[in-house]
Amino acid sequence: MSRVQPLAGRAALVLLSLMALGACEREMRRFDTPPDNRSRPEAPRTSALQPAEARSDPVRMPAANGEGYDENAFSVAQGKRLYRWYNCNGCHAQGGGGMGPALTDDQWRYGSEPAQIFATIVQGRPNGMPSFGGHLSEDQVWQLTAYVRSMSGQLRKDVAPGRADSLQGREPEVGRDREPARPGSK
Amino acid sequence: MNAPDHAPRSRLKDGPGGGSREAAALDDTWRDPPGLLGWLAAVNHKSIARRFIVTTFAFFVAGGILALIMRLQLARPNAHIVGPDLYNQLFTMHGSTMMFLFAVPVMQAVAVYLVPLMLGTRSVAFPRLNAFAYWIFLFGGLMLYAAFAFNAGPDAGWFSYVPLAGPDYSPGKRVDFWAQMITFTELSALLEAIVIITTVFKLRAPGMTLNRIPLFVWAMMVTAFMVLFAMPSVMLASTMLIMDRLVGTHFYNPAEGGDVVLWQHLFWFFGHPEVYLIFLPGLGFLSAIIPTFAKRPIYGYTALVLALIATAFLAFGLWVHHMFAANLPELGKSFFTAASMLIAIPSAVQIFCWIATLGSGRLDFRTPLLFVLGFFFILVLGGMTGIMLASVPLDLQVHDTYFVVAHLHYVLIGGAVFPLFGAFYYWFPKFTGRLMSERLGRWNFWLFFIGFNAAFFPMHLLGFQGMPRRVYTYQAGLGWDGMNLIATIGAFVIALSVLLFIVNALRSLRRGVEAGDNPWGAGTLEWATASPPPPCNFYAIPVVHGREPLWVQPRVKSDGPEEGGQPAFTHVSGLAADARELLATTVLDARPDLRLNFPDPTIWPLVSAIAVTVLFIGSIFTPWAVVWGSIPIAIALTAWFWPRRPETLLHLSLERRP
Amino acid sequence: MTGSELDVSGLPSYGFGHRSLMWWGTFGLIAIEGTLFALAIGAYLYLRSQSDTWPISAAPPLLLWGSINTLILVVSMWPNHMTKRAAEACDRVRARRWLLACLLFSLVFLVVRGLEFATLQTRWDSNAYGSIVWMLLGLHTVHLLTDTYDTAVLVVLLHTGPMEAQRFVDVSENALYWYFVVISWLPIYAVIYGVPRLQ
Amino acid sequence: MHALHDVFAPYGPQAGEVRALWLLTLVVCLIVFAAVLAALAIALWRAPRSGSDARSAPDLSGLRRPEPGTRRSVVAAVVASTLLLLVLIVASVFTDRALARLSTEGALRLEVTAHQWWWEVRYVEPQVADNFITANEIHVPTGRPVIVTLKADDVIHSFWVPSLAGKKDLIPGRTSTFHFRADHDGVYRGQCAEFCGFQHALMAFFVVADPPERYADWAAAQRHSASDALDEQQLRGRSVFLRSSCAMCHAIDGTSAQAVRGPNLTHVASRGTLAAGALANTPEDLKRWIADPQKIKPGTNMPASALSSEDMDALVGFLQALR
Repeated sequence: MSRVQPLAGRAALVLLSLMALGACEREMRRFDTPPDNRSRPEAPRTSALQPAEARSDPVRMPAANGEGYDENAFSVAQGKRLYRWYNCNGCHAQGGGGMGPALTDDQWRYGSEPAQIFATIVQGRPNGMPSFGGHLSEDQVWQLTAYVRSMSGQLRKDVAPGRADSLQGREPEVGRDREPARPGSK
Repeated sequence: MNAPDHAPRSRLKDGPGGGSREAAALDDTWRDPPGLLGWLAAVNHKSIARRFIVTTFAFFVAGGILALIMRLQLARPNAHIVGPDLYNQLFTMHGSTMMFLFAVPVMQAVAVYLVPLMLGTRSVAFPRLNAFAYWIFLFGGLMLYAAFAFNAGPDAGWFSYVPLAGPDYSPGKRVDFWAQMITFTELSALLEAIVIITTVFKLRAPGMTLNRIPLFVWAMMVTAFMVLFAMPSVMLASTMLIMDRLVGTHFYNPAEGGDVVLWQHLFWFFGHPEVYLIFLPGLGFLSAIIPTFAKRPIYGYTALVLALIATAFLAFGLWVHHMFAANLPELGKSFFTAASMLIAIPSAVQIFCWIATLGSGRLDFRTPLLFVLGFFFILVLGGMTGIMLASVPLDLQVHDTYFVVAHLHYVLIGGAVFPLFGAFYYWFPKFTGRLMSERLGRWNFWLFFIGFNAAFFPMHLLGFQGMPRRVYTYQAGLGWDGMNLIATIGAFVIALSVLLFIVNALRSLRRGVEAGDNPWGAGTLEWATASPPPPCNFYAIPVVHGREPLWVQPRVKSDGPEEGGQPAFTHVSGLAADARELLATTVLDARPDLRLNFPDPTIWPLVSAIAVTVLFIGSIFTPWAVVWGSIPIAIALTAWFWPRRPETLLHLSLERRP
Repeated sequence: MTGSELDVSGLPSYGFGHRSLMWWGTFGLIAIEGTLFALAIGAYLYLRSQSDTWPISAAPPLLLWGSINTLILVVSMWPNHMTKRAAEACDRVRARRWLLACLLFSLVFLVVRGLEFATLQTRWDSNAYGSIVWMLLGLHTVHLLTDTYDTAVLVVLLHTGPMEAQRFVDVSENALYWYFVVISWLPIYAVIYGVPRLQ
Repeated sequence: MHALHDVFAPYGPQAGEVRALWLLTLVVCLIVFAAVLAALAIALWRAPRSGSDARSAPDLSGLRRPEPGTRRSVVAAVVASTLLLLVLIVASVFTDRALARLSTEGALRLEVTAHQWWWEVRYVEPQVADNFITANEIHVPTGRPVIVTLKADDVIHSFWVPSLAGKKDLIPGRTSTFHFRADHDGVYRGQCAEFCGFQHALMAFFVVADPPERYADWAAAQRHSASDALDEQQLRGRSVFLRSSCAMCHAIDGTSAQAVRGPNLTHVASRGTLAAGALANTPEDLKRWIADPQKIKPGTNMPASALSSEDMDALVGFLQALR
């Protein structure tokens, strides 16, 4: 008994600090934009389409797997805003798909890992997905990536965004159940 | 029904005063059980109220510290002590703390201590509910500060306007914690309101007719009624908010037929009465302190009571004056202008009555009276700026500027905090048995008074010069630097004076002068018993013959029945001394009506509060918590309600049908 | 202690109606919940006034189950009334019987309430109209659930004991609260089912 | 940029009316305040002192005989304050009327949309072709009424120019209108007055009141799209703009940059300030702003751009050419 109590106390303490870390991770407002890392593998653009004026230079692939974005509610919310601002809706609708493939289902042609989604955004994909490399800061791409993953319930429930102040397509991201991601073909 | 024979017969009856065998029995009966478990199971209104007061005061200090950090940031232009993210959390926490965790609950806490003493009874009605309300309040406040510590402190303002506080613009859980804190604190406040109302209506000493109720009790009763009708509004609003955020409802989503101004209507329908929930108890304190130090009964008792009631009614008719800048129909606005200005009249009536009382009395300048005089200066000034804000054109210029910050602090600190500090000095001897130091008290008062005006008067001018509220910084060269610096200095002077108060309280607790039953020579019943009062408050329930029972001598019996139909009895006898038995009287003229059995201390209110806390916090993370979380609550409440056999037998032995 | 005593040992130890503390507690609850319902209805009408079409992209809720439910509620006032009378006569047996009847009524009611939700023809997350309708119906259902549970506990208590007269006061105040649950439903019913049909 | 922002230095009829009402209210309130304190002082001075002896008996005479003198003065005081309040109510309502009645003959029409944390200004002319868009700086001709249609893009903001008129909220899902008039030329500072998030503090705008002819010249210039007369450096700057993240949010008429998420930069060089009044419009500040906006306005939606110093110079040169 006398041995149990301190143990229990320590356990509670550990649990609490874990909660704290989780909460801080989730709630942090990341303002300072991390500079784009210049020493990363380059890759060709796989789409001719580009916003505004086209660039000819190759795009830079992600060094890591976008740590820290999937767990941060603010980044995901920013991603959701950019998704609207940069008119991803135009093709993907509210994730339901249209000209472009749906993002709310479990079918990922180019992979559902953050790094893979990052590549899709910067390189572009054949048949319509523009190449945003160089037109977006790396930070913004990661935010978009995190949001895109939330659309198919890949993120923690306490991070995924709630309903938007706009016409609603389907239930808010926070209400979506995770669908096992497997490469499908559409 | 008749008592079974094996029921223990209760023999000891109260009546004989202190020192007697019955008195000792009463102490044992009403004392909280010993040990930690006993402490957690306590239901005595004085123990609960003491914890409640200390807790709310701790929140007051916490909120004050947050304010100091804000003032540091604003002392100079373009300061970088805190960034916008933290600053927004700071002012949101400051506002929420002061409004929800300090101002309203502290008044109820003091009432829970004093009302039974002033009414001459031994407990509040529903003592277990009272304990439950305290625990709920404590857990709600702790949750909010835990969230703040984990960087999940709310950051959308204490008023949480949507859409800024909505799911689209406040990601994460910050605002959810705020909304649940509302649920906690308002639940607590509503329960306390029920406790106070029932106590006042049913547990008054014989002879305390409605027109003999002490004015502080009147103020608290009016406040309690306002709580009943004001708080549901904000609970509804915050529930809608959290549902918008968590389950995707569209109450506040214009794109789906919702409306963001709906929030403002619901919030201010609560939010404006809220101001008077804070203000009316302050007036009650004054009406208790002034007669004592003027050595005469208050002037215009009836007028004061009617003024309280009038204020309560008008308070529900002017919420829109917080929304003049949101485009609303013009015609309505002038109505709300009129209502907002007319509410000044009841306040004026009270102020003039108090001045009359002071003018025709014999004054005794002690610290409590000093704080009362401070009230006159600050509150009246705040009232004047309030009248300016009630006028639509003026409001449209100064609305949401530092002018409003100045105004609301003049009203709330002048109208509530100064009287509250006066009340602390006034009743501290009753709470603890010792007087507070007068010398420190005067220092405390003057530092507070000067610091306050230094901190908040310049804000009026800042508002005129175009400085908006809720800004985390301001640019140099706008002409705001100097006055902001003064305000910051003033804020620290206030902090110093509050520190002095704490020192004074702690020192007096040990080394203060022994107070005795009635150190001020006051007239109300709480001074009729020992300081601090025994667990049962009164060894013999007094019989009341006037508004200041300790000042009026009962007439001799030969005069026959006097007003209120009470013959000149001095005290009550015949209540069980070895059971928690209380006298209930009739609602209007307080004739003895029933002998009621009161519940024993129990741990279940605490357990229920924990269960409720689990549900509330759980529901921030998953809606299903509402389902599985309700099961432990049901169990706990049932265990709370379920009668124990020995208790029942005791009650049966005392039972007597109407 | 000197002075003349007012001996109260002869007073009754319980009383019904506003003589009891329970009545005042219940009265407070009713005031709170009543305000809540009124404000929710106010919010409903406010949202309606802000919208060009009402109900928003949905047909009005079907009348069948809601009306049946209203009927059940109104009828349930009768066993409720009998319970109150039995309780105030301190008649344990009859109180027990009638309270059981009340419990059955509220259970039936809850089942039908389930069907009622299914016939609202809108979801809480489809638009503001759906949200407020679900809110109104949900609020009232919560009160039903609590009072049903309360009744169930009392039924058990009346069977098992320990009993004292105070428990009859509890039963009678529980009945009072049920009256409130019934009465408050009528305006809510009118709003949920009537207002969408107004033109 | 130096600008006026004082409720009581009015430069337009609205603020003027309010100032008059304010003076009346102030006088009345001061009188009442002084009277109350005087009454209190007299009361305290007249009343005898009782030593702090708890046992000194209270004076209960008030319970037995009425106190006609006291009663009279209290009633008089209440009546007086009621009358004064009525005066103020009437004055306030009349001022409100007067403000509502101000003529809007031949008014200039604007549409202001508030964003987190900047102001989009659209000039709505009789001919649609004459409409043009600018940001954070509103030019108006002196002496001519201005009707502003207020909208919000994200959260609630509030439009306030202390020296010219009171404030009005911009509310998502609603439009409201608001009118003012600047009688003297000058620059008047305005600021968002409703808490709207991280950068509520640095969400200023300016109303520049010019004589009609100078205003006409300005408007004419604003209607042109960006000129192509650019030197080598500036051309490079333009392509930096169009090929980087700038063009994702900003529009420059006459180029392929047509995004509407940030301020329209067609004539950015003609404005007095940058970032909604947070910075002066100088090349140095512009560089600081582009390089790391979060340093200047933490939380702003503009991302940092990591440009080579050559690209940065070229870009700033190009933006400075957009007059």
